[in-house]
Amino acid sequence: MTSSNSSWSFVFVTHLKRDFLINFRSLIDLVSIISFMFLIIILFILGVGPFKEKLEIIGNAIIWVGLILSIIPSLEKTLQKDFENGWFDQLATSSIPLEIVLLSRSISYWLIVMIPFLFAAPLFIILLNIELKAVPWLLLTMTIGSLAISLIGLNGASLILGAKRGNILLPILIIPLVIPILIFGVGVNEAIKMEADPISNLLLLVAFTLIYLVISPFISALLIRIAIAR
Amino acid sequence: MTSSNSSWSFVFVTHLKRDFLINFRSLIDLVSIISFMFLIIILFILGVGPFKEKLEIIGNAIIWVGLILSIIPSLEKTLQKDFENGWFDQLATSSIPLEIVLLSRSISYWLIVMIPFLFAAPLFIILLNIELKAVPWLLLTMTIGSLAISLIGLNGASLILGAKRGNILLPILIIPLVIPILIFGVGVNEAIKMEADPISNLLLLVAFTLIYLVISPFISALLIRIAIAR
Amino acid sequence: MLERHSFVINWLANPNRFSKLTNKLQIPLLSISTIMILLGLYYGLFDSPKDYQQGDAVRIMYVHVPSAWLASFLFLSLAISCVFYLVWKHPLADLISNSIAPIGAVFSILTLVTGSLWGKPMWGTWWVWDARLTSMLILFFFYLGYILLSNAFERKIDGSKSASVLAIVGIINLPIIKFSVDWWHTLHQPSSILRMDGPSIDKEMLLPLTLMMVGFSLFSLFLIIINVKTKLLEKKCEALILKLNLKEFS
Amino acid sequence: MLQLDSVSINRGNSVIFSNLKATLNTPGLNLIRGKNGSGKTTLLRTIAGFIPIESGKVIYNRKDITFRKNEWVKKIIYVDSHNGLSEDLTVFENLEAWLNMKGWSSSKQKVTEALKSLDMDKYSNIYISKCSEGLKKRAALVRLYFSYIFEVKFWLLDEPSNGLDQASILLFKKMITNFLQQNGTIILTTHDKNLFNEKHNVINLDLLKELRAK
Amino acid sequence: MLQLDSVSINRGNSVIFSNLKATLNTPGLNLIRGKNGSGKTTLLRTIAGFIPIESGKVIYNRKDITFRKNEWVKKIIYVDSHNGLSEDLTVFENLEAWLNMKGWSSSKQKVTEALKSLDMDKYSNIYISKCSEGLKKRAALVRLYFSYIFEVKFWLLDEPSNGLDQASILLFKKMITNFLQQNGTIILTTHDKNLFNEKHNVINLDLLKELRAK
Ligand code: HEM
Ligand SMILES: Nc1ncnc2c1ncn2[C@@H]1O[C@H](COP(=O)(O)OP(=O)(O)OP(=O)(O)O)[C@@H](O)[C@H]1O
Ligand SMILES: Nc1ncnc2c1ncn2[C@@H]1O[C@H](COP(=O)(O)OP(=O)(O)OP(=O)(O)O)[C@@H](O)[C@H]1O
Ligand SMILES: [Mg+2]
Ligand SMILES: [Mg+2]
Repeated sequence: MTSSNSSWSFVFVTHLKRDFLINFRSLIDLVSIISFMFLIIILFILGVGPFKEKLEIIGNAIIWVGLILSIIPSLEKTLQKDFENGWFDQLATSSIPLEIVLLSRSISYWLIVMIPFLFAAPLFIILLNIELKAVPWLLLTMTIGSLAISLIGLNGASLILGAKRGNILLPILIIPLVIPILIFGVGVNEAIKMEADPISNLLLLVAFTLIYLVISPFISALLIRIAIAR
Repeated sequence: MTSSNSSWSFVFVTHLKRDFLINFRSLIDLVSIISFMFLIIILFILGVGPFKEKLEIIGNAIIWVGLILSIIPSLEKTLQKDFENGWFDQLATSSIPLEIVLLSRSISYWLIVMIPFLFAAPLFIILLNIELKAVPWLLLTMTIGSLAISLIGLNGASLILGAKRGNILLPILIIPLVIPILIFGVGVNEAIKMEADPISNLLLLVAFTLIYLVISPFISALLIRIAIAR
Repeated sequence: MLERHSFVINWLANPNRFSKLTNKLQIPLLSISTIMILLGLYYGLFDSPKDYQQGDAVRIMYVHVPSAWLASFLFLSLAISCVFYLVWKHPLADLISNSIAPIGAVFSILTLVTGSLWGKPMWGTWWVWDARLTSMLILFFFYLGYILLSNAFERKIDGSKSASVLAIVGIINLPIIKFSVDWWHTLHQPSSILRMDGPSIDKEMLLPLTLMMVGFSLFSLFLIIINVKTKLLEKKCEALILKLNLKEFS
Repeated sequence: MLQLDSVSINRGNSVIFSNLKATLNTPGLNLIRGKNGSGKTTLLRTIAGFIPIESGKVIYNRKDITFRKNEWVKKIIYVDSHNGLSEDLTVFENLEAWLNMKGWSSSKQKVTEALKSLDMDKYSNIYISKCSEGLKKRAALVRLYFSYIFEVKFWLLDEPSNGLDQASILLFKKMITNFLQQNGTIILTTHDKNLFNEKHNVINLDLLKELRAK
Repeated sequence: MLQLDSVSINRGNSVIFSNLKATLNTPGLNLIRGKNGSGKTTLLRTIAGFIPIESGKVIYNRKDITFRKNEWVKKIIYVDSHNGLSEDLTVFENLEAWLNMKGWSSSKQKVTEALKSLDMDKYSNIYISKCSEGLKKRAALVRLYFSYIFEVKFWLLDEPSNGLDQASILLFKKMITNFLQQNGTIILTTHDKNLFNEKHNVINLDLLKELRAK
């Protein structure tokens, strides 16, 4: 009937579940998230002018920037909300490491953005005239890169918890950290386009992501403890 | 000592004052806002790849998209905050039209972004290799366009007040409205670059901005009344 | 080893001892660094050869290179001092980081500006989006982020902690600045001084460059010390105010 | 006289009340009672004109208030659990912003006097984000002071005493007595049975609903 | 026995209290009293381990709690005015998420039973964003039910009765009596003097500060 189960994996999964319930309750949510990225991309295309040669130049970049801009703000928002409504106080009365909780938070955000993205990929590919041979590489790098972006976004969002006008500060803190991911990610895709060797960039992308995967939850947990102590 | 003064201009100015107090209390805020736009632009440039020819193609578009993405989220945030903390309830007990209040809110956001932008303009011009003769036009169109963007942002932000997961809905609602501004704005700047005639685009930009200036506060006021009624 | 380190730190961390030591260092630091910078400027501007390619423009180097070097080095020091703050929680470490940050930020601006000024005659443009230039710009934003974040909280300690974390994470930018010229083919000059196989630069250029580098370093050390001392005094004032509050309170 | 004439209100898909009939004392003290979720806050917001009425009307001086909203809102001050204070402004700045929003302007001295009325003058320069719960509530209630100066006739207060300490409750009750003496009308909700010993009119939503059910 | 041994706490530049000495009854009911801004919430958060202690220590069973935080937090349930409920989840989902977060799992039936303890079972599928203030508070307090099942020893409650209607207050007081019978320790703040007639220990921050001043 009732049991006390504080295994980390249990906690991990239940937090994932909560995040999904909050953000992903219906098909509408799925559609909304796709549309968000979609519209950022359209904004660019229209800004640049819808010419094929131009799109070829900027296609990869647009997808990446769209990805960054659709993960980070929403991640920030949930963290801020859970901070204000006292959920983090409750977390602090749990004997389960906050690190696990935060890892689960970034993973859930990664999935929340990536699942719709994978659905929408065919559309992007058509809109941006991406060659078929580049598609698997695009999906691969975006999947890896978006994990890193979620992890960095988590750090940034926890840096500004409780700060005065933190929302203005956030981009200044996050973008410098995201830049390597962007450069290596786009690097792989451009290499494919130019028929060059993408491996070195890919390895760097993976390396950065792994580093963040290890350190980011610790950093965020530290920062959230500081925020609760205010 | 005390007086009851409900002239619209008085109300307009005092609301402007409140917004500035909240968002613009120190030089730090100014620096943050400049850096914000700056970093969004850097993100794009690095994504596209740092080649002069490419930058020439996308320079104008990048500045415009950066402007849009730096006005709308912060506008959304303040509206959301004032909704949650009950300030809009208080506004509803004022005999001054909500329309005036909202007009003042969008004007203050316009100023809050434009003042830093004008300071930072020389930097953008260097970073993006914009020709000198194009600079006055750029400043002109951005000043006009950003007013329109603030007004549209206001509509979008009030549309989602109190809506479940409104933050995801927002772009879907706003971007279609922003697109004309983007197209005409970039149109003017591109015309200057091509040594073509920018006037028709400029007129359209002005016309759209004026239309929004007239209708946007009414729409937002309506939407906020609906939100309060929930 | 670790114990000895923490011993040294503890010894220095005493504010009074710190004041005494730095009072002695202050004047020599200022005078030596001024002399070195003046000498360096003289040699650099008047008594060194033109570059066979760059002409007189090469003289910007004597400001540009030391600034660039210091901007990076100071960030490293900042991060290290932040580690000390987070691990040993000593307030002096925080004061030191706070003092380093604005100086480092100024040096990174100086690098960017002198680089741009140099770029116009050499590359025909103020700015290119090359890896080294960009990573220097990003370094500036790390400094800026540190400064803004550490002042973004109602309570100074909260800001210090958050900002320290940022500075430590920001270290990943340093190797990118350093090695960007080797990793990517860029417009920017590859290293010619700090190289495995020794400097590959004219001796007559090396002298003023060295003078400027050492001069700049000592001068920033001087600035940091002054800064820390001011902040110590500010803290004393705050403590006094706190005491007054306490009295009022009771 | 303020009258609720067969007022029905829906929120979302649920009927909060239908055909509610009640008369409020004007001037006078009116307490709205009822269990959690019975619709006290909803009723208050309806009277304030925030929530549209599904059917029926609220009548003041023989006229339906919904048609003279602008005149009506001028006469009321509304304070609920949300307070309407910006975290990024100080207590003083918040009060000033609120005054201006109402179309009123007042000297700094008067504002300080108002703050004194709830013993908040010493917190005047503190940011709301640094105030304790009770201090926030007091910063919101200080607004009531200005009804003595400008022509406010109605106070609509949603559980105003929540979070106030004993001393502040006394000060607050003094404000209420004063306002009643000046022919003000107070409509407030509270769960505290012992709060008022003044003569007051009770509107018990639970009872009204039960009556209707019979 | 839980002891505050010369505890000092600063927030920002202001001293909230210095050298606070007090002993709490364990098991037993402890009320923290004091005027607005006196530091009741701060003290509660300190005991919960959220706010670092400037100097002094909190001692439980002869050991400083700050050094055994993990063990300590397992034993407590903390509820303050923020409730810790997500607006986008239903009452039931919120409770379940909280349980899982604590590392506990429970059958749906048990959760419903818990909801019943504060008469919240009929609201179980309502989103928090649609709950009235009192219902939110009740949804937060329902957590206390689980201290009977899992090994919770301490309740830290910040003005728990705010917003509760009379019936819920009775239910809540029943929960308190039960918990006390099971050797639980309750530390709570309230401005309501008449709330408890059980034997309780009062920590009056105003008095303690006055004493120190003398
Ligand atoms: C805004 C533009 C520029 C930036 C941000 C910049 C940045 C840097 C940095 C960070 C370093 C230090 C490298 C290290 O620590 O090893 C450096 C060194 C140097 N820079 Fe620049 N630079 C810029 C423009 C230029 C230009 C236009 C030139 C000349 C054509 C130039 C020539 C050099 C030289 C010769 C060195 C010394 C390299 C060495 O010997 O190690 N820089 N620069
Ligand atoms: N985040 C903060 N930073 C600085 N000071 C704070 C902060 N939060 C509260 N304070 C101050 O600390 C003091 C104690 O606050 P606390 O919330 O503990 O009071 P309280 O006794 O719970 O009051 P109330 O009865 O109003 O709830 C107050 O003077 C308040 O202004
Ligand atoms: N935004 C909303 N949408 C739909 N229903 C709502 C909304 N807000 C409240 N309700 C429902 O309306 C009913 C009345 O809510 P109201 O807030 O008026 O109660 P109340 O009497 O003030 O209760 P309390 O004593 O808890 O403050 C409740 O059942 C609540 O669930
Ligand atoms: Mg209510
Ligand atoms: Mg409190």
